[in-house]
Formats: sequence, structure tokens, C-alpha cells
Amino acid sequence: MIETHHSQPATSRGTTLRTEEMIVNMGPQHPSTHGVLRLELVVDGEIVVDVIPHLGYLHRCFEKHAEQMSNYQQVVPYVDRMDYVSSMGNEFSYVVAAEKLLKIQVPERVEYIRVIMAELQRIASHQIAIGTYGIDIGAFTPFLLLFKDRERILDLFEEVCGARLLYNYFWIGGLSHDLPPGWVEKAKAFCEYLKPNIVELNGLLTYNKIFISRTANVGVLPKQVAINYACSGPMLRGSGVDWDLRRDDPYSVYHKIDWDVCVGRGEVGTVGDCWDRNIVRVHEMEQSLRIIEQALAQLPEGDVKAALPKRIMPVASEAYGRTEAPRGELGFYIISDGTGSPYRIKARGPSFVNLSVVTEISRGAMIADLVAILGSTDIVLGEVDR
Amino acid sequence: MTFQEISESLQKKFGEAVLLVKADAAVDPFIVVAPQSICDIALFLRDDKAMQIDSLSCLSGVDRKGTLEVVYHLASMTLKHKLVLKVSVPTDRPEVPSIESVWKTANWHEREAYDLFGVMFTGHPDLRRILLPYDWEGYPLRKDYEVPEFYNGMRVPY
Amino acid sequence: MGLLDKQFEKSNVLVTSLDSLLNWARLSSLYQMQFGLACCAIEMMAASASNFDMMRFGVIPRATPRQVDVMIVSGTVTLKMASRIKRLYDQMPEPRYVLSMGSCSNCGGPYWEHGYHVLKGVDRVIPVDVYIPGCPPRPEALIEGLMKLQEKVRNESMAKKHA
Amino acid sequence: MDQFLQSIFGDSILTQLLLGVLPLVFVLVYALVTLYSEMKIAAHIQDRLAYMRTGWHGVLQPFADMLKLLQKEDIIPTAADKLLFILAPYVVFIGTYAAFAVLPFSSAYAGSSLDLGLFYIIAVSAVVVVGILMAGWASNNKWSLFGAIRSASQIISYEIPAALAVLAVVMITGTMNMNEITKFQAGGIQNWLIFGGPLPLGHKLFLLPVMIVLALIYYVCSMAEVNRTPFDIPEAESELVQGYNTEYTGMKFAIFYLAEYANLFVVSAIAVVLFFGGWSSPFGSFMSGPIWDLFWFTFKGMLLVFVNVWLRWTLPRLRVDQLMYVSWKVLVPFALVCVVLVGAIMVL
Repeated sequence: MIETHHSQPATSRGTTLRTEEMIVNMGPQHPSTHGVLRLELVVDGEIVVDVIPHLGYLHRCFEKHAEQMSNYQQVVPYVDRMDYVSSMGNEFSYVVAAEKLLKIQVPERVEYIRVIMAELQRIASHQIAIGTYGIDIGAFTPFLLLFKDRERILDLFEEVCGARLLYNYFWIGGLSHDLPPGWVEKAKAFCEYLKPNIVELNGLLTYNKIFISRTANVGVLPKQVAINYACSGPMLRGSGVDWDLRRDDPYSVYHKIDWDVCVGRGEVGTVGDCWDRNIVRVHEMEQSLRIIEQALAQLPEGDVKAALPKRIMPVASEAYGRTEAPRGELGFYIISDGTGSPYRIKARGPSFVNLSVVTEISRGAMIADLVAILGSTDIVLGEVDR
Repeated sequence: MTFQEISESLQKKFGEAVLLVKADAAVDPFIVVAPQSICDIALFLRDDKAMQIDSLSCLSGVDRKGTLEVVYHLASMTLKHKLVLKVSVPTDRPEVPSIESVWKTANWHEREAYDLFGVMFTGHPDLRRILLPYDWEGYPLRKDYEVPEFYNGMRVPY
Repeated sequence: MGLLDKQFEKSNVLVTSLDSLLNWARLSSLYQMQFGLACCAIEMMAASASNFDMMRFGVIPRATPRQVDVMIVSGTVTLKMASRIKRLYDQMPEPRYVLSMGSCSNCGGPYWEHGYHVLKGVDRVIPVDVYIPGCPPRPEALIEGLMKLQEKVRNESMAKKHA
Repeated sequence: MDQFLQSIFGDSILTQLLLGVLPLVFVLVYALVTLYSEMKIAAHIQDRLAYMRTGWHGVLQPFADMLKLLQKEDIIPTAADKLLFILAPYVVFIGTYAAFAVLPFSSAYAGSSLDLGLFYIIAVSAVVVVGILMAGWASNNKWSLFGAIRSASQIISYEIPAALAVLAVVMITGTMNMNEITKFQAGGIQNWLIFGGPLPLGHKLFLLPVMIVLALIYYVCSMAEVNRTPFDIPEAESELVQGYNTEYTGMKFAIFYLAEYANLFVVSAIAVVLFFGGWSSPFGSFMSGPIWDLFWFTFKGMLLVFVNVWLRWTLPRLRVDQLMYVSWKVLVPFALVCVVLVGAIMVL
């Protein structure tokens, strides 16, 4: 049994003055719950004694819909709507799992375009994560500046598939469209555009003295606890675990590209605090730019659809495919019963798992810290509740 | 470790409890084990030096019409091997021991499987519904589920 | 519409010009509830961010329902959430407006058939003034919907309602 | 101004009333201007436009906001303590407005040229705390209560370093009359107290660093007293929804809003009087006279308000314990040392 560290509850500090605990309801409509999460807080003054999350306010029955679809391709739009700020990442994970199940090899050009899209999406997603984290801490301006940059990415996406948010771009065995002419140059220009803005962001928010004092040493998630709770993504790497599915369980063409896994080092506080989780996201944006630039340079010519039969009939089997989405390990467990439509699809959302550790690390923190902790886990309720 | 080695050492250690080793599955090979020994197996997999399966990636419920399956996707972050475990219980008595004490992450996964499939995890510290409202009736991901006409005065079908 | 109903109205210069002043005030300062449900909330945030800047129309997000004029229902309303939305709506002071943003809150959207836990249209629990189609609607569409709402407010008559 | 009004209306109650109402006109105009310009400044910081649809570049927006708030339904929650709930916004506003009585807007006008002006301001600003506590308690909302308690503890702790900074100034000028303090600094920018005041050069050089520190301390405290970022924890949106005014609708909320902005000017004006020469022109006798004085006073005040807005839209927010730390472990010791230094320099 692994020991999990509890901060000592405020009520048992051995003081004679025992105050009455208050139960406060945070959400589902609350500015900092990032959607419709409801937290039941037991507080002693400003100190949080216990947090009881109540989920499901956005349970949209993804798994039921996936079972009811008449083929595997039709699930993709629903997959888009799970983690709605990183649709490309979700699609990537789903097509990886589905292609594993259906045993499809896709052309190399498709893999490269998928990597480019997934990394662009990772930047866009982290921009929202960092921006809303800024709002949680009280800085409003970085959010708007990040959204302005994000619009550039959405413009790139819009050009390839016509949609701004939910793309339906990755199809099983290929992509819905090839890149339009001139897109590669625009993507390169975007990479050049973003680099100085990340530096600006660091000056404005990440290395701001107040921001550091609000997030450093707050909500420390120890390595062992993070692994035991199966946290993933920046949440896990922030705790100093060097683990990234893109490198450690390779898929697509990541192994042909040179990039680094970013790990929290406790630069200004303890390893695994909120600041580390945030800085991992900032560094990942930089690494994503590296990946995109290399992938753009290596992009081969070719077709963007594998030669597939009209109707794909898998044998009765099952597959679990996982990829590194912006929030962590996004897995799809697909069971086929030999017909053309999926028998069961289970989605393993990283937000769902990452959220479950919040109770553990926020006991004994203050209410303001709880907001900081929740913001640093970067949950998307669409994926928590599915 | 390969799937072969893992399954052999599990069979050696637990014998009867390992019901089926499906190494020739079309995509992912898996092992079916007896529900009552899942806790011991999980503990062994986590603590054994050769296994070191420290991470429960995913826990899913599956309705196989008549039986309910619980599928565990396990992975080792240090040794980088993966394993799929399954247990199967009859739908009318769906009791599976909880592995929450082995991997904390199972807590919410099990609550979800209970919520959507009605799998009763014995020994779970807090087995409540997680996604659906606490007063919801029925287990929606079972294949024979009928959508209710009304919930709290709100019409459910379109 | 238009010319005809003007003819049958009692012409009262004072009331109509007071009305238009009050209506102008309400339509140009529609505080919005800072509250997102699902995918559409991201587009709603994008609409308030620098590129689209809904504040040009006087739309400011406020966190508490007590100080808002318009609730943008941005995303899928689930059965669990529906009662909360009803309560939030009840907490808003009159005059209040509801914008239903996106297919999900209009009619259930892609979840209309198998969504056992999805409310098929937020208008089953609260009255809706403007429906914005799209999944999700672009920020431009949201702004268009907002302008439709302004049009609606412009044609209201506060003075007569309270007379 | 007093004489002017007296010459028209005589020494009647009407004169006194008019004198008392004058700042109200100022507050209303100022609040509308600040509301608008704050949003515009924020927008320019954030690369967007803000109000564009009401009049030229949206200049009529504050009127629209106010007119709209007038039309809103006035909700009093059933569980609220009705009397306190209704009174609270007025108490807050009265506390703020009372401070305007002693502000010397110009050499010709100060509502009341009290000899204990500074003392009076520090005293009446405590009324604001009472109002906020009333609002938070009466709302019967846990977030409101949190906001009120935070606000009270914050205002009370920041009043100590602020009062110490005021004390240092009083030690130099030897008066608490705000008009006298202003006159003390007359004669140009070099005579302002932040630069050491009109003292002999030796004193001035020693005082200069101390006064700059004191001015900073006072400015930081003033930001905390008006509950604005980075000290906006009482209404921290991402934590406490809206803090103590969560449950307020329509006009009551508007009054809170008005009081916040009025308070913002009060604290800036005090800083102007204490450290930046009050209504006196920075160029000595050039551009001085009652009207110019009013201009300089407002201009300096608005400049400090602008800095406040600028900081608000740039910085994140402190946590409640860090806020207390800043006050008790940083500002109070520094202020104490400064007061001792000022005393020593003045004696020497």
C-alpha cells in the first residue's frame, strides 16, 4: 500500500479553539470550475478541510452514442465533442485505436499531417489552459492575449477543414481533405509568429512574482501519488515523472522527429506544484513548435486516404489505443463483435483521471489555493463527464 | 516482459484463478481471471519486482448480454509492458471485488462502471453514482436499457 | 409588421421617446452571465476575446446571476444541469433574456436520439428569446444572435408594460 | 467658492447645501468618465476595442449602463436580513462620500477646511467597512460573507501602514488640515513632499528616499483599501463569485459600483495631497489660480487612478494570507522605520 500524504486537517491541529466547519457549494455555475463541475467544500474559515467533487453535469452519453452508430467513422464527430478544446487530439487517439482494431495502414503523408495538426491543437489547448489559469489567479490580460494567438491556429484549421472548433478531420484510414495550397508556408509563418509571444507570456504571467507566490509550493502532487492515481500529461510530468506516450509508447511518426519531454523540476518551489504543471505546458508549446517545424520540413507527398473497402468489417476483437493528448493519456477501448458498427467504445479521458486526485492534494489548502489547484489540473468537463 | 511471460508467471502463481489466457486474440491479447482473486492478482502485479505494473490506465465495464465484464488495462511505466485483464460476472449477481486499495485511480473508474453498468464493487469505500444524478434508475449502458419517459418532470425522449 | 402596427398604436410622443431611450439603454448594456456549459462556451469565450470582442456591444461577463441581463446557454443541457439552469434563470432580475447558443441547447443537437441524459432543448425548462443554430456557432453567429436580441429589445415597451 | 455662493444666496442653509452637493456632481461625472476610460484602457492593454456602439467610440456607455441598472428588478432574497440588506450600499456610499467633504479640490474650494482633515478621512473610511460587513452578512450567502470578512480584515490591516505614512507627512508639515498641507508644498514640483518638500537642501536630500518609500507604501495601501487587483480578494471573481455584492441587483449594485469608484478617487486624492502637491501647479505660479488648481488636482488624481487601472489589468491576485503578510511584515515595519527616520531628520 502506497502511503499518500494528507495535509493535516485544520480541525485536528490541537488547538482548543475549534470553529464550526462550513459547507460551501462551488458550482456548477462558478467562474473557476471551468465548466459545470460542482465541488462541495467543507471549509474551516478559509481552509479547505475536504473537497467532494460532483460530476456528470455534462454527461452527454458518448459511449451510448458510439454503440448506436452504424459504422466506425460516424463516431468521429462525437469524439470531437468530448474534449472540445482539443478535438484534433481526440480524433488522433480514436483513429489510432480504430486503425489498430481494423488493421489499417495509413500513408506516411497522413501521419505527418496528423502530427502537425495534433501539435497545433496541443498549442491551442495549452493556450486556453494557461489563459484560464491566469484568470483563476486573477490576471485577465494574458487570457485575451493567448486567445488572440489561438485564433491564428484556428484560422489554419479552418483552412484545412472548414471548422473552427470541432473538425471531423481525421478519418479512419486518412484525412477528410488534403492540405490546401500555401498552407505549409502559413504554418511556418505561424511558428515564427508564436515564438516571441511565448517569451512575452513568460514575462507577463509565468515569471510574475505574484503568480509565482500564488502557485509555487501549492498543491504539491508527489510522484508516487501521481502514478498511483494514474495521472497523465502535464499533471504527471509536472510531478517530475519523465513519461510521455509520444516517446514511451510511440505511435505515428513521433519517433522520426527530434524533441524533448518536458518535466517539472521545481524551479521556483517544490517538484509537482501548480507552477510546475503550468511551466510544463509552456515548455510543451515550445516543443510542439519544434515538432511542427520538423514535420513541415519532412512532409512527404502522396495520397491522404488509404485504399479501403467501402464497408470495413473487422473480426470480433478488441483494441485499446492510447495517445498523448494535451491533457494526458487519452485512450479508446473499442470492442467489435464482427459487424460494421462498434459493440462498445470506452473512452479513458485524462481529465477524468486527473480530476480524481484533486481531493487528495487540496486538503488543508486555502480556498484560493483550491482554485489554483483546480486550474492547474486543466480539466475539460466534456471529457470528464463524456 | 512479454505477454507470454506474464501469463505464465500468473498461471504459476495463481493456478486455478487464471481462467483463460487468450494469446491469439486478433489485436490485444488478454487474460480472464476469477473475480474473487482479482485483488490478489492486482496486488501481485503491482508489487512483484518482475512486473512492476504501477499504472491502471483504464477500467471498463462491458455488457456481454447475460454477463458483465470488467476489463482492466494495465501498464508498467518503468518496464513499459502492458497487460489486459478481464473478469466476468453474471448480470443478476454482478459482484466484483474493488481494487481501489491497489490503484487509487480505480475509485472513480469503478464508480463509473457501477453507474453505467451496475457492477457492484465489493469493498469500494464510496460506491455512489458518479455521472448520472443520484436518484437515477437503471444502468444506461446495459444493452437492454430502456430510456425513461420522464425524469423529474422533464421529458427525456425527443 | 412594421408600418401596420405603428398605425394602430396610440401615438404618445412622450411614452414612445421614453420607451426608445429605455430600450436603448437596455439593448446597449446587456450584461452576460459568465457561465459556460460545453463546446459552445469556448466559442463564447472566443467571442469575448480580442478578435471578436463582444464588449463592443456593451456585453460584459458577470459572475453572479443577480447582475446580468442575458443568459447565453452555451452548450448541451443535461437533465442533471437543467434544474440548475432553471434556478439560475429564476435568480436573474427582470428584464431578462435567454440566448440559446448551438444545436444542443436548441433541440439536443447531435444528442437528440440516443442522449438518455440530455435535455432536448433548453426551452423545455426556460423561455428562450433567440436561438442560434450551429454546432458550435461561430463567434460571428453569436454576435448576430446578440444583434437579433437587441432588435427584439428595441421593439419592446417598458412604459406600457408597467402602465 | 464659499464666498461666491455666499454672495448669491447669503449665509443661508441653501449655501451649505449647495456646497455639500458640489462634490456629488463631481463624483457622478467622475464615475462615468472612469467607468468608460477604465474599460477603454483595459481594452487597449488587451488588444481590443471595448465599447463601440453607443455614441462615438461608445462614450455613452456608462449612461446606458446606469439607465439599464435603474430599470432592473430590485431583488431582496427571502432569506436576507431586509433592513441591513437595503441599508448596506448606502452606508458604503456615505462612508466614501463623507471623505469628499475635506478634499481640497482647489485653492478656492474645499467642502470643509477642517483642521483635523486627515484624521477625519481616516475615521470616516472605517464606515465603509461597516457597510461591507452589513452587505456580506445580510445577503445570507456564504460567498458574500467570505467577501465581507476578507474585505474587513484587509481594510483594517492596510489602514495601519497607511496611517503611518500619513503620520510622517503630518510630522513634516505640522498640520492635519489638507489645505494647509497643500499650501506647504506650493511653489513647483521640487517642493512636493515626495521630493522632500520645501525644506533646506540637507533635509531634502535625506528625506527624498524616505518620502518615496512612504509614497509607495501609501499607494499600495490605498490599492488594498479600495479592493482592487492585486488586492481584490474580497470580490475575487474566480474565487468568491462577486464577493460581498453577489446578491445585489439593479440600483443597489450600481451604488456599490459608484462607491468603489468614488473611493478610488478619494484615496488617490489623499495621495495627491500628501505627496504630489495637492492642487498646486507643478510649475510654481505658472498655470495656477482657482480653475487651474481644480484642473491640477483632478489631473493628478486621475493619473493615480490610471496607474491603478493599469496595474489592475496587468497583475494577478494575491492570496489572503500573502496579503496579510505584505501588510504586517513588509509595509508596517518599513513604515515604522520611515516614520522614525522622518522624525530624526526633522529634529536634526
